Formats: sequence, C-alpha cells, structure tokens
Amino acid sequence: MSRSRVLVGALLVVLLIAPYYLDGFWLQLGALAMAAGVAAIGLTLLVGVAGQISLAHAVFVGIGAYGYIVLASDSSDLAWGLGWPPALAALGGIGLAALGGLVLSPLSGRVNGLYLAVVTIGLVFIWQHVLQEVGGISGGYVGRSVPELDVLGVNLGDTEPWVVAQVPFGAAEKLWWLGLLVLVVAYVTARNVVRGRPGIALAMVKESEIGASALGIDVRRGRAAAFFLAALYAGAAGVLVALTTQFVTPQGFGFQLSTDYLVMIIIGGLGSVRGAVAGAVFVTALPRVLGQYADRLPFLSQVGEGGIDANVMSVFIYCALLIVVIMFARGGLDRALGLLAGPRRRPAPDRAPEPVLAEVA
Amino acid sequence: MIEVEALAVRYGAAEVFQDVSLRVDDGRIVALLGNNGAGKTTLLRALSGILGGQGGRVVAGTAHGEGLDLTRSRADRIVRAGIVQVPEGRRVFGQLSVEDNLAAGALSVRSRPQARRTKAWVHELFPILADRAQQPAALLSGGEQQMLAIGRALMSSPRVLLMDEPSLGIAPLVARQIMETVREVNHAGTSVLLVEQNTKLALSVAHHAYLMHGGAIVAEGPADELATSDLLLEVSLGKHTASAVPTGGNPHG
Amino acid sequence: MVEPILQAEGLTVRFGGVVALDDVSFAVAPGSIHAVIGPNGAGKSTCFNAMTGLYPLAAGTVRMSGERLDRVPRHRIVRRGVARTFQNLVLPDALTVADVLRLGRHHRTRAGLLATALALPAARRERRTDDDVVRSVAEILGLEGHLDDPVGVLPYGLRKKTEIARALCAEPEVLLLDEPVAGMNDAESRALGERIRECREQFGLTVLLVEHDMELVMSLSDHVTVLQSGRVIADDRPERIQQDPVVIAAYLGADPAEVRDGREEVVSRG
Amino acid sequence: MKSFVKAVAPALALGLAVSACSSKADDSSGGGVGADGVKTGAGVTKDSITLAALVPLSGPIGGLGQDGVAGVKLYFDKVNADGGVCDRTIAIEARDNKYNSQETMTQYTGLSGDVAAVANLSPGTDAITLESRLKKDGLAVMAGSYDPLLLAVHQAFMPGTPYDVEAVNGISHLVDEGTLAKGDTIGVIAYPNGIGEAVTKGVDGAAEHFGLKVEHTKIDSTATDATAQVNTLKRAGAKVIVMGTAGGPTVSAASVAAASGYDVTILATNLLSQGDVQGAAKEAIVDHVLLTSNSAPFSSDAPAVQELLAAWEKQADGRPITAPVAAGYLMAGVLHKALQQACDDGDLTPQSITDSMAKVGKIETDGLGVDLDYSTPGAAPSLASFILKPDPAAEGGAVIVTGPEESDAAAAYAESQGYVK
Amino acid sequence: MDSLLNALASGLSLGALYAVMALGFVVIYRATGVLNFAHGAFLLVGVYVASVVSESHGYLVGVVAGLLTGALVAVVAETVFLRNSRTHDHVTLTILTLGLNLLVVTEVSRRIGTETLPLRDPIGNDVVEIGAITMPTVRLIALVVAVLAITVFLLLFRFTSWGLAMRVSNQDGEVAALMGVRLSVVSWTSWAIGGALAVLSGLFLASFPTPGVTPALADTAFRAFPAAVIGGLGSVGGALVGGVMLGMVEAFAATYEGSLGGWAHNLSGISAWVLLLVVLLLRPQGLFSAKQVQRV
Repeated sequence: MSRSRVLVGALLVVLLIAPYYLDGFWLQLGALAMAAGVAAIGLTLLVGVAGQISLAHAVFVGIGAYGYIVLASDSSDLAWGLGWPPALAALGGIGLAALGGLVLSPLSGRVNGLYLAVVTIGLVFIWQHVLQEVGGISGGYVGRSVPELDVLGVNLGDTEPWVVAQVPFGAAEKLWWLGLLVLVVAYVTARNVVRGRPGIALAMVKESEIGASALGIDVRRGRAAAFFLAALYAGAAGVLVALTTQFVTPQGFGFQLSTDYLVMIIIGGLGSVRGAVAGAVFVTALPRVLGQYADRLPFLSQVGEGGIDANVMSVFIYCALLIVVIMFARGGLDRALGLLAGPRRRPAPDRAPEPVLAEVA
Repeated sequence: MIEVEALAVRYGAAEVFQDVSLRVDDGRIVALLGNNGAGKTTLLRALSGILGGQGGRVVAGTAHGEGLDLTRSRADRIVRAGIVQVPEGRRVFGQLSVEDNLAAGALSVRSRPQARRTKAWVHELFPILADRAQQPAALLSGGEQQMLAIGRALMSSPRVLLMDEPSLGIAPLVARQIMETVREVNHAGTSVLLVEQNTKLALSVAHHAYLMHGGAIVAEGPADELATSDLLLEVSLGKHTASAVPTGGNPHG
Repeated sequence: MVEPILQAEGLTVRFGGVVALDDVSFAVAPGSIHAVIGPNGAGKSTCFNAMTGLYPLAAGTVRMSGERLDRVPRHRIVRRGVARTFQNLVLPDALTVADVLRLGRHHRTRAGLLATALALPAARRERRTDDDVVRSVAEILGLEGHLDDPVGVLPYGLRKKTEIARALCAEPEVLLLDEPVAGMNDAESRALGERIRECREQFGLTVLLVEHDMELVMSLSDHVTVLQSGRVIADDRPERIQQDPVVIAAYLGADPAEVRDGREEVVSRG
Repeated sequence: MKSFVKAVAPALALGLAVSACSSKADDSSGGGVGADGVKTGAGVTKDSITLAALVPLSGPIGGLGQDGVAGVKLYFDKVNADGGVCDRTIAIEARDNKYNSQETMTQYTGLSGDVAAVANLSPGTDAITLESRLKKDGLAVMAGSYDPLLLAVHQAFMPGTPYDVEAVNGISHLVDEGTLAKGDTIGVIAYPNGIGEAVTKGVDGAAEHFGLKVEHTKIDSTATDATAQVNTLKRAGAKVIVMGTAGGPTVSAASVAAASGYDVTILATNLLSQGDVQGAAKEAIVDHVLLTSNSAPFSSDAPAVQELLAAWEKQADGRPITAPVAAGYLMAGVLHKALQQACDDGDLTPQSITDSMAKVGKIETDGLGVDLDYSTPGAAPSLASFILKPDPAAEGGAVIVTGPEESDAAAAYAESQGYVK
Repeated sequence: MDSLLNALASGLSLGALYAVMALGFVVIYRATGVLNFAHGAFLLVGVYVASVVSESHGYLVGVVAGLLTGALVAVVAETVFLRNSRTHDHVTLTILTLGLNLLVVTEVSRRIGTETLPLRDPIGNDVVEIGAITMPTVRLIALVVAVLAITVFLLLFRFTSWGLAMRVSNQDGEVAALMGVRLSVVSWTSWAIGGALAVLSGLFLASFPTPGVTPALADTAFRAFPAAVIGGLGSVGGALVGGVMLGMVEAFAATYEGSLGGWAHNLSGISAWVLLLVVLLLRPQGLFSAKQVQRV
C-alpha cells in the first residue's frame, strides 16, 4: 500500500468520525467546504482540464439549490412548489443544473478565453435579476427556506435525530456524512473522467484545438460536454449548500461565489481534482477560521473602534495568502499534496508554449 | 564586431547546440550556413538577448559584441549598442502601415533628424516602401515584406545586422535583389551576420562563412573556398554517409 | 501506376498577400513511403496542413482512395484513415505518455462521460483494448519504459516519438509525419527511420512525410516530391532527385536561369 | 481499491469505538441554575452575559457594521459601569457576515450556543433567513431593519416603525401641510428589495387612503444615479417622489430635480449621512428633501440624544457619530430592558429573554427614537415617525419638523395590513 | 420627445465615462493579457485620495493626487505582484488581481467608513440647459473631459513613440524587443495609464448628481467589463464604442423600462450584460477585434 493510500484512508476515517466530536460551527463549515469541493471539482474540469474560464458557476450552483427547493417544497401562498419526494427533488435539482449547463453550452463553443469569462459574469447578474423578478418561484429577495432531505423514509434533517453510539445526530451531523459521501462520489467520478477518454480528449482540446480535431475529437461537442459536466457537479453542490444553510437567498449565488470557486481551483492547481478540493477547503474555511481566532492577534483594535480589527485583519491575511500562493506556489496546493503523498510523479516543467505552424509563410 | 566563444544553448531539456564559436569582424559579411534545425536561429536569438522568451538559456560559453556581454544584456541594450536582428519569417507588424513599421525600427533612435535621414536612405534602397507607405504591411507580398523587415532593422542605423534567412519563401530573383542590398548596406559600413539555407546565394555576398550541422560548426573558411567544399553538398542533400559529417549528437535518447 | 491512395490536385493556399502553395499536385501510392521535401519556407508543412483541413484551400482537391477529403470536417479526417503528427509538438505536457497514446484511439472508442465516470464495464473493456494497442505501439517505438511518465518531462526525442506513436495508435491507413526527426541526432534519426519502415510493414501503412534530413529521406522513401516557393519542382524516385539539377539548384540557391532547361525536363517527366 | 478498503475498514471500526468517548455524547446543553438562583442558558455564566452582533465588519459596507457594534458597546459600557445586568457584565461577540445571508447562517451557527441574544443583526432581514434556527434556539434578535416582513418572525425585534408605515406617515404629513391633494400623482423610486418593496406597498396604501395616483420606477441597488427615474417621474407629473432606497439615490434624485428645475418634494427614510447633506448636493437636498425617521436627529435636544452624544464624544477619538451608532445604541437599550426583565424573572435563558420582550410593555426611548411596544408578537412595535428636514448646519445634518407622531392614515393602513393585533 | 433627448444626453455623458474606464481596462489588457479585476480598487483608492487631499489643498490638487495615486497603485500591482509571479498564465494572474482588489477595497472601505465623502468640486450642482435638454454641468464637463482624454490618448497612441511601442509590443512582443522596445516599460506605463483613467472616470462618477465617494464606487468599475468586451478586448476604438453603447442602453432602459411591463422592472441594472450577451453571440470576438488567424 502506497503512502498516499494510507494517508487518504486515514483522512477518510478522520472525516467519518469527525461528527462525533465537532460542534455546529465546524460541522457546518465542513459541510460547506465539502459542497464547495464538489462545485470546485466541476469547475476544475471545465477550466483546468478543458481550458474554458467560466464565472457562471454560481448560476449552476444556484439552479441546483433553487431547483431542489422548488421541486421539494409544497406550494404555499408565498411561493410555488411541486412537493416531490425530497430525494427525487435533489436529483431533479442536479438535473436542472445540468440541463442549464447544456442549454448554455453553445455559448462556450462560440465564445473563448477571457471573453467567455466576461460573458459568464453577465450570466451571474442576469440570473440574480431573474431570481429577484420571479418572486413566486424564488421567494424574491427574501429567499426561500429549504425542506429537509428525506431519502426513502430516512430523515436527514433535524426532525428525527438519530442516536449513533450515544451521540445525537441532527441535521448538521447527518449532512456532514451526506456531504462526505457526495464529495467522495464526485471525486472518484471526476478522477475517472479526467483519466479516461473524455478527460484526456479535453486536455488535448485545451492544448490545441487543431491538434485535437486532427485526432478525431469534436472540439465543440467536447466543450459542451465539459460545460454540462461542470454544471452537473455544481448542481449537486447547490443541493448540498441549500441543505446546509437551510435557507437560500439570491445574493448567496452571486459574482462573489463564482470568483470564490475560481480562486479555489487556481490555488488548488488548475486541472487537479484533489487540488480543487484542497482549494475549496482553503477558501471556505480560512477566512471564517481566521475570523474566529484573529482577535487573539496582538495590536488589533476592537470592533467598532475604527482601527484594523480581527475581521478586517482576517481579510488581509486571506488576501495575502491568496496572493502569495498564486505568485510563488507553482502547481498550487496540488503540488504540496503531491509532496505529502511521496515523490512519485515528477511535475511537468513550466514550458513556454511552442508555436506549431511555424512555417506559415 | 561580434565574437562568440564555445557557446552552448538549451531549451528546457533539449540541447540545441554546444560549443559554437564564430566571429564577425567590422565591415565584413559573414554567412552562417546549415540546414533547418541546425541551431542557427537559436544562435541569433542568443545574440539578440531574446533567448529567454521561449525558455532557452545559455549553459556555457560567451558572446560579446560592440562592447557588451550579449548573453547577459537586455534586448533593448543590444539594439542600442548597434546589433539589430532581421528575424526569420519577416515578422512585420501586419496590422500597422509600412511607415509605422519603419518608425518602429527607429524607436531606439533619439535624434529625429537622424531618423529622417535613415528613412530617406531606406526608401532609396527599397523604393517600394515609399510607394506603399500607408498600406498595412500584411498586404505586401513576401519579398516586399522582407524588404520592409530589413528596412525596419536599418532604421536604427545598426553597426551589425543579424539576418535570419532573408531568402526564405521568396522568389529567387527577389532574393538576389535583396542580397545586392545587403552588399550595399555592408558597403555603407554595417557588418552582417547572414544566416542562410540558400548556400549559393549567401556565399555570393559573404566574405567568410561557417557551416553548422547538428548543433556544431563543422566547417569554416573564406566564402569562395567553402563554396567548393564537398561537405556543403553532403550536408545540404544528404548525399553521402554520415561519416563525413562530424555530428554534434544530442546526448539524450 | 496503381491507383493512388492519397492524391493532391492543384492545391493552392494564400495567406494575406503571400501565396504559400501554388497549384501543387502529387499522388501517393498505397504502401509507399513518400517524402515531401524542399528548402525552408517552401510550403511543405502548409501542404500538410492544407491536406488535413487546417487551412482553407483557395483551389484544388485532396482525395483519399478516390473520395474527396477536402470537404470532410477536420475532426472526421482521422476516421477516413488519415492520421498525422505536427512539426512542433502538440502534446498536453501534464498527461502521461500512455494517456497521450490513448488519445490516438479517440475516434475508435465510444466511452462517454457517464460510462467513464462510473467506470462501467463497457468503458473498462474499451480501455483494456486500448491499452493493448498502446502497449504494442509503445514497444515498437521504444516508449514502453516511459508510459507512466508525464510527457512534459521527457527529452525532446522521446516526445517526438510519442507524437508519432499517438498517430500510430489511431491505426490509420495513411500516416502523415511532419518532420519526424527534427531535433534528433543522426543515430536517433536513423533508428527512428527504421521504426517507421517497420511500422509500414507491420500495419500495411502508407507514409507521407515532410522532412529536411536529406539522409533520412533518401534512405527511407520510395518517392520524393520537391517543393520550392510553394510549387512542385520535382517528383521522382529519391536517387533521381539527388541528381536532379533543379533540385540541387533549389537547395544550393543557384540562379534559376542556369537550370531552366533542367526544370523543363522535370516538369515534362512529371 | 481493495487494499484501500482494507485500510479503511479496521480504522473505521476503531474510530467508532473511540467515538463512544465523544464529548458530545453526554452534552446536555441545558445550562443550569447559578448560585444566585438565576436560571442560565447559552451565553450566560455566573459573571457574564455574552451577546452577539452579527453584522458586516469588512468590505464596502463594513463601516456600517463597525459603527453598529460601536453603538451597542457604547450602551453596554454604560450598563457595565453601573454594575451590569443581574450582577453580570455584558460582553459583545461581534462576527462579520460580509453582508451575505449565507455567511450570516454560517456565523450564526458558530455563535448560537454561546450567546444569550443577538444585540444587532444587519442586514436585519437576515432574521427571516434564520427564522427556523432562531425558533429552535429561542434566541432574541434585535434586527437592524424596518422591513415589515420581519414582523412575521417572532424572535426578531424591529427597533421602530416599519418602512411602509413610515412612508404613510410621510405622505400624510405632506397632505396635511398641503403639498399633496387628492388626485395628485406621487412617484416612487424603489430598490427591487426589502426597503423598496415595503415603501412601494406603503405608498400604494397611502395613495388609496388619500386618493392619489402612483407612478412606479425601480433603481438597481448598486446604482447611485437616479437621473433616468427622476426624468420619468417628471414626465408623469409627480408632485412628490418617495424613495424606497438608501441615501445615494436620494441625493442623486434631489440633485437631478434641482438640476432640471423640477419642483418636487422628495420623501425619504432617514438614511442620509452628514456627508451627503454637506456635499455638493447640499442646496438640492435642503430644497427638495423631507425625511421620515424612526430616530431623532443628533440635533435633537432630547436628553437621551444628548447623553448619547456625550458618551460618544468621550470614547470616539474625534470620529463623527453616525446613524448606525445611534441604531446600535437604541437596540442595545431595548435588549437591556428585556435582560433586566428576564433577570427579575430569575431566568436568563435565551427563550426567557425573548419572552421578556413581550413582558416589558411600552419602552420609552426618551426621545432617542419612537417609543416601542413588543407586547403583541407580530404587531408593529410602533406606528409613529419623526418628520425631519435636512439642515447642513445642524449636528447630524437634520432637524426635527414634527413628531414622533402616528398619523390617522398610518393607523388605518396598519390595521389593514394586520400590523395591529 | 424631451425624455428621449434627455435620455440621449444622459446616456452619452455616462457612456463617455464608461468609455474612459473601458479604455483603461483595454490598455491594461493589451499590455499584459490580464483581465484586471482590480480596476475598481484603482478607481476607489484614487477617488478616495482625491477627496481627502481636496479637503486640505483644494479640488485641483486633489484631482491630481487622485490620478497619480491610481496610476501608482496600478504600477505597483504590475511591477510588484504580476511581474514577480512565477506563473505567466493569464487566467491565474487575472485571479491575482481579484485578490489585490479585495485587499485594497477592504482597506479603503475601512477608511471611508459609513460616511459619504464629498469631492468638493467647484462646479457643484450647477446645470446647463440646451434646448429641451437639462443636464448637470458636471456631466457636461465629464463628457468634454472624457472626449478630451480619449482624444489625447488616441493621439498619443497613434502619433508618439510610446504609442508605437505599445502597438508593436501588442502585435509581436519579441520583435518589438528586437526593435529596442523595453517591454517592461511599455507594460508599467500601460498600467499607469489604465489606473489613471479609472480614477478619472471615478472622479466624475462620484460627483454631482451622485452623492460622493462611497466604497460602492468600486463596483462601478464592473461597468467597464461589458463595455470593453463589447468593443473587443484588443481594440482601443472598440472600448469607446462599447462604452457609449452601454451608457445609451442603460439610460434608455432606465427611462423606458416602466412601459415594458413587469418583467422589465429594473432591466437597466442588467441591460449592459444582456447587450454583451447578444453582441458576443453574434460576434464572439466583440465588435471590433479582428478575428485572429488561429495558430495550432
């Protein structure tokens, strides 16, 4: 058994038993980080593997979240719903997000690079506008509460707490496990895709569209597939986010969230699945944990005194770390994880791209 | 003048050449011959200070020219010192007008009157550039683009001109015309390092020539002597067994 | 002459004000190794790119076994049995050699997102078949020891081989090699030439290659087409090409007027 | 994969065994009874009561939260100096929610077990997002918003009159003084969110009451230039424009009105800062704007206001006092009453503090704000408003015109909306 | 008719400001290939400094200080952070600017607090009336200054050696270096200009009839994104057209959204993005960028 397997196994065990020890804040943070990890995995497939920069990821996460709510809720005078069984609704939410990805995928076939980045920013604003306007479905600016998940009669919310080994298991504990399960599935499937036929084809598309088409890869279809897949993962993450926060509002799925995801995969190391997860943990947990503990730092003023307090300092520290990682850690967190797992693979050198058709007269 | 001693260059893991030595004395035209892939272009990149742009680096040896250590100088310093390159494949600024292309060549020149004089001279050398001054360079034919590329380099009144394959992809007649201009430029006091595949053309104007093959200089001599060398034909057409050609083999593989 | 497997007729390509290919025609006999040579800038790679649909043709046709290839979308050309390599490497550095070779199998496999993500039996079966092909091709080219290395860390010569191997994994009828030995030393070039010949035998391939290593071309190919300034100036067996005054002139840069007679001769022969 | 399972399985079994010693297993999170006989719950120890402030503390609107917390602290510093509540000192635990309700959720989870109440939640509407959690935890929240939707959240306490009722009071005042008459048109410029929708509703209600016509426009909540909206309303002949926005668009609307010679009264809720009133648009604001407000301007001579100003001056190192400081101070004052009541009842658990809000009856604010009454859950704590007018020379940039008063129209409107129970 | 003319006038003046901002954005993009997410930070820090300095030293000194600060911060961003990064990947560097933006906006916001800082421009709330059109004098001056700034920039770009160096570096950096152009100088001067242009537009966006300097100003820089992209990121002229188009569309949407029915409520807020989406679907490279010949 290789060192990395042992490490991953140990990590999984720790994560499995963690709910026995952690309190609500950490459980929720963990569930959010795992949801972010799922979304980041999707985005790294799109940006890192297929080479399409999208800032619309929050839209698909949002579709997943709102999709679940609308499908699972009963109609009320406040907002419309279909009252599906929650488990089905969860799948429905994911499906809707994937469908959204498919519908928008022609955009990615047509628009490239940083143009795609900007136009996808637009999608986020348009999406938020729509959420505000269709109050009968989305709950408008106020938002909507999220029905508890229920899988084949097993309640995953607070209404029917479990007692596992004398520890009461409420929604937070159960959702930690659910998040972990979804994350592991997302991780394994994404690894399969990246290493399998579609993944290597997308890597080739990213390297060179012409080179890819010479190998029989339909570039447009490949890109559309990447968009679809990214949206699918985003949808799953959206359902998790909704379940974790128990209430969603339009502002929760805005530009900020999209950039957060992009930051996650960049500092995680573009194209790396495990890097995406590491990045998700970094971005989700760091500012909040800093916010909790930064007030122990010396020389800081108290909140309301007008100086630099712990909260502002935590933003500074976060930014500084982000900048340092981007500037100096080539390969991102993935590289660091690789060193941890033992030096098995040599990293690819940072080579300047070689122009191909040098002979263009 | 330019003096290269035992220079070796690598791109990442790939060695392009090792141990190349040559010199270009003032007032001379020196031809550097050899097949595609021999490393000639890389040598010129090294002399112009743009090797790093594509991840190349000097691993051994020295290169000096016009009082500068060329392996350690920035590209703009080298240009200001008077060593200017006409890059392979012309690489004119296609969307800019012919006139702007020439103006770009004079960016390193401080004195306006001097730039104006040089421009008049360039127009004299290549009247077509005056006729087409306002046209986008992309619309020129291959030969005209080559003239523009040379004219552009001349705008900074170089002391040494590094020319990379000026005959590439150009009708032979035009190529000869260009060689005539090279001779004229040389008469005006600029020394020239001429990299060429078109051996005969190059040797027709050069004073001295080097033959590069497989990453090393395999022959050198006065141009007329080298022109009659068997080695030249062998290298060009692969007529003979390799034994005649000492290769600078790459160690990997 | 036998029916050509690949045939270019009147290919013309223009870039802006530059005519890169001017009415280029030649035919490749099945099972042959056919070389396209010419001085730098003669239009060899342009010719390749035009034939594989990368550049729009201003005029002319390309036929594969009699069928038009120039109207086939780029990504379907490989399905018609034409695989190619590029002059400058087009390799995603982060992939392993094995992955790169599997890329060559893309058009012969089906596994979609779902099957791959869930590692369904069909996908795994396909992968096993792929791996067999990949391994055997890797063995032929001496890459078997590097299958798990990221291609980006390999030395240039091996990366070059990886590209050729990838094209071979596509199991093409015609293999287009754009400067396969550029950047290799003589021993490596000769060895690779041998490999190419072996592949031809083993897979019944037709090989069309652009190359500037004359020694390799002359020893390897059955037929040579010479381009200069975007035109065909000679088209013959290698030993005759070596004697051809027009070709010698083209390479050494003689005055065209001096060899005008010779050229006429070549053209009439062609 | 198999070897992987092999590695995980035994470790997992071990983990489960270990988990029996989890600290959570015997967690009876119920608090207890202190030596002084007071029942305690989350956030209360024998010598301290911890309250939360959940507000934006960094980023573009971080200043808002910072000042809000400063106001809360200012009040409780005074309380602590007087011996605290129930012989316990009050501590404030402030958390940054970055003005994002998802973040509010996360931070709330971290705070909920450790605090006795939330002394300042901003944006206040996040109480709606937290509703089910608040109910579960029994926590009282002082919500820094006057959005009428908050009335439905019985754990949340709005420190004043709902926006829509404020708008009705304002329009009523304009009718009283003759600016508006039956048949006139009122324009609305509203954000597409809380304040905007509430004000729109209030204007519609008032229009019905007084027989006025209404012209609606919207403005993006990130926009500060109301030129297009004002031009539209000018075209519609609106005599009064009611702003359902923050201060920025109000200043812009006044400027545009002044610039285009549009004789209109702009009625806004009091969200102008002193900088707004003293800036380039000074004259435009003075000429056109009328404010409705839940709190007194700093120019008021009410004793509570003077006390606040004096306390601030002592602490603030020369920083100017702002509206969020006063709001925080006021909310702290309200919560203080409830804490006192809970202490008197011998029960400082969160639910008891929440229930105490209803028990304290009418809360006099001594002129700091409108008087409040939380005795009926779901009812508006107040229906009265101050009417202010901007005055660049005055402290805080505004002076009182009338009030606080409750108009008949407001009473009727509140009745129709079910704000009175 | 009046409202149409007024919408036109207000759209034009706003559009000119967007164009100035987009121009700065494009200049930076052309120089470094980076989508500068820190544009809002440059704008905010410059306008903040202008406000603070103008309080003690008068408006003009404040403006100059603000412009210099914007330029300086931009230069620091380029020379200290971007240039020293180990990676040269444009996407990664784009994310780096996102981090810088957060850092700067957080600090400046903290300093501004809840106050709206006035800019103390001497024009104040004067208005001009031209026929049926009434517009704030500041907006008219904004239009003039924007046109002037753009003209000066274009003249510099077209007729000076700096402009030529910039143009050739953009087309072929390596050959530019062979012509003796110092690419690093071209790069930082471009950032300096980009930063100053951001502040220039910001100064007007914070003047009458908007209330003054608030942290939310940083968000207005987002308007530059669609404006720059509509025109085509690589095109200086495109940025102008994009900016003006955007200003117009926004003004018209705001003026007429009321008559479009319920769904169009607040359409003006996203009109820029809708326009962008439509333009890019029709022309994926923007309106004015030449489609680049693709190299394999």
